[in-house]
Amino acid sequence: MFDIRVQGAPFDYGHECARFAGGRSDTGAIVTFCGIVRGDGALETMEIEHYPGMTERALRQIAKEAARRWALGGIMIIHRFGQLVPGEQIMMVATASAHRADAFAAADFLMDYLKSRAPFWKKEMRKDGTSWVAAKASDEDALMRW
Amino acid sequence: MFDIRVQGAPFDYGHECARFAGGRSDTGAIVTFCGIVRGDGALETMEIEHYPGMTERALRQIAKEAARRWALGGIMIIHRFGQLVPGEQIMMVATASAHRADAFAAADFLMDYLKSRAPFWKKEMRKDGTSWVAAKASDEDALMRW
Amino acid sequence: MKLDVLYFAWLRERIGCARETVETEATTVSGLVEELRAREERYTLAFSDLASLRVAIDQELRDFDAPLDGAREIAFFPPMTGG
Amino acid sequence: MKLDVLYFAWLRERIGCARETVETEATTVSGLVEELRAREERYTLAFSDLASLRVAIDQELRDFDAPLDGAREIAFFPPMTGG
Repeated sequence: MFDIRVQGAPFDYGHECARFAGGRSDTGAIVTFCGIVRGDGALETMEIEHYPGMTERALRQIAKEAARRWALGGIMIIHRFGQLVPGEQIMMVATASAHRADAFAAADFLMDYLKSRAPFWKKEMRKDGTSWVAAKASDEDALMRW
Repeated sequence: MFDIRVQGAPFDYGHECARFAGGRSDTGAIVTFCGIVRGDGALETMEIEHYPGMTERALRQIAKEAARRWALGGIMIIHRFGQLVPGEQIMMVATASAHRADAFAAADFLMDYLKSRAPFWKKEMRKDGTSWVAAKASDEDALMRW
Repeated sequence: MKLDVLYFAWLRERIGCARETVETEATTVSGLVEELRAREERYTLAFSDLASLRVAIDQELRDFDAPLDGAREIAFFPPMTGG
Repeated sequence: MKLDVLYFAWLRERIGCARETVETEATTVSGLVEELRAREERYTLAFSDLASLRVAIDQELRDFDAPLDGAREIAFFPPMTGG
């Protein structure tokens, strides 16, 4: 039911989408999300720190909560840590459900919670220096939707 | 900006996801949806009829409306017609945006409009006979969210 | 006025054809439907409940009271079930 | 009581270590923070604004007034920025 991976290595988004959607004739709706390091010319590297142990635990709790709220046939979460450059895929989630509304809501929920409740921190190495990415109030507010 | 395809042939969901997400360092958020023919034991074939000409036009209008409402870096819609069997992929949409909320909302919007405003009709060949799938009131109601 | 009239899904099956050319005096879609209903029983039956049908004029969804002026292609069909 | 105390992100950088063992008399997270603040200026500075920090006890997010009893691993870090 849950496929949760926290890894330094790149993953193949297309391959994971195909694998997740493959062989499902019970759940007609698949939603996937992929997060990519956004470049702006000045960003050289993004470093993602995490809390080994707690990360997996937090992601599993978030997935369990999604599965409690919606009728899902599967949940996948992959999140990388370490050094990434613009254009690289940071993470993805995927949900499968018999109904599209459930698949959409669950993927959106997973992203909102993962963003503010899973122990990852981003540091940007920019041409003009390095800085930790600040959490946005809007990300915290997004949790109140659920 | 728009990649819209109406085709009888199967498509490769994983490959399309990879292609759509590839080479984007401007838009950090990708959302994809894939619809699969749901089997229930009694369904043998699903036949999808469409209105050539109007279908492409309707999908383009829906995509344009999504691009007007949200800041998107790309929209993809693929929809098949003809005979499909349970487990086969019917259609997919994909959206790219700098922000996840826009990518999610746009994909959700595309699906709602495509469902009730693009000229496709599904017919089910079941063990006990054939019947046209009836439109659901909930699908029409879903449009009022937007 | 000559129009191409198209039928889809169960409407196509009930009427027994996918496309026909219709010579009409009607000025609105409703007027055209009245003329079709008057033709033969299969049309009367097929168009018995307009609430369960949709219409497109030149490939754009319209209401049944829409005018026909300048129209070339009218399509009738049940509510869509794509996705 | 002996605790493993972990620091992440800018908190780790300000304090200058990722993990240390702390001998404490504190009964709550706040009490532990008070003891740490009293140690050295780098702790005082790092813990100057608790509103900008989060705490986990044994890998579960908790409040700063949570009791420490039975805890083995306390982690302090800024708000998360995953995804």
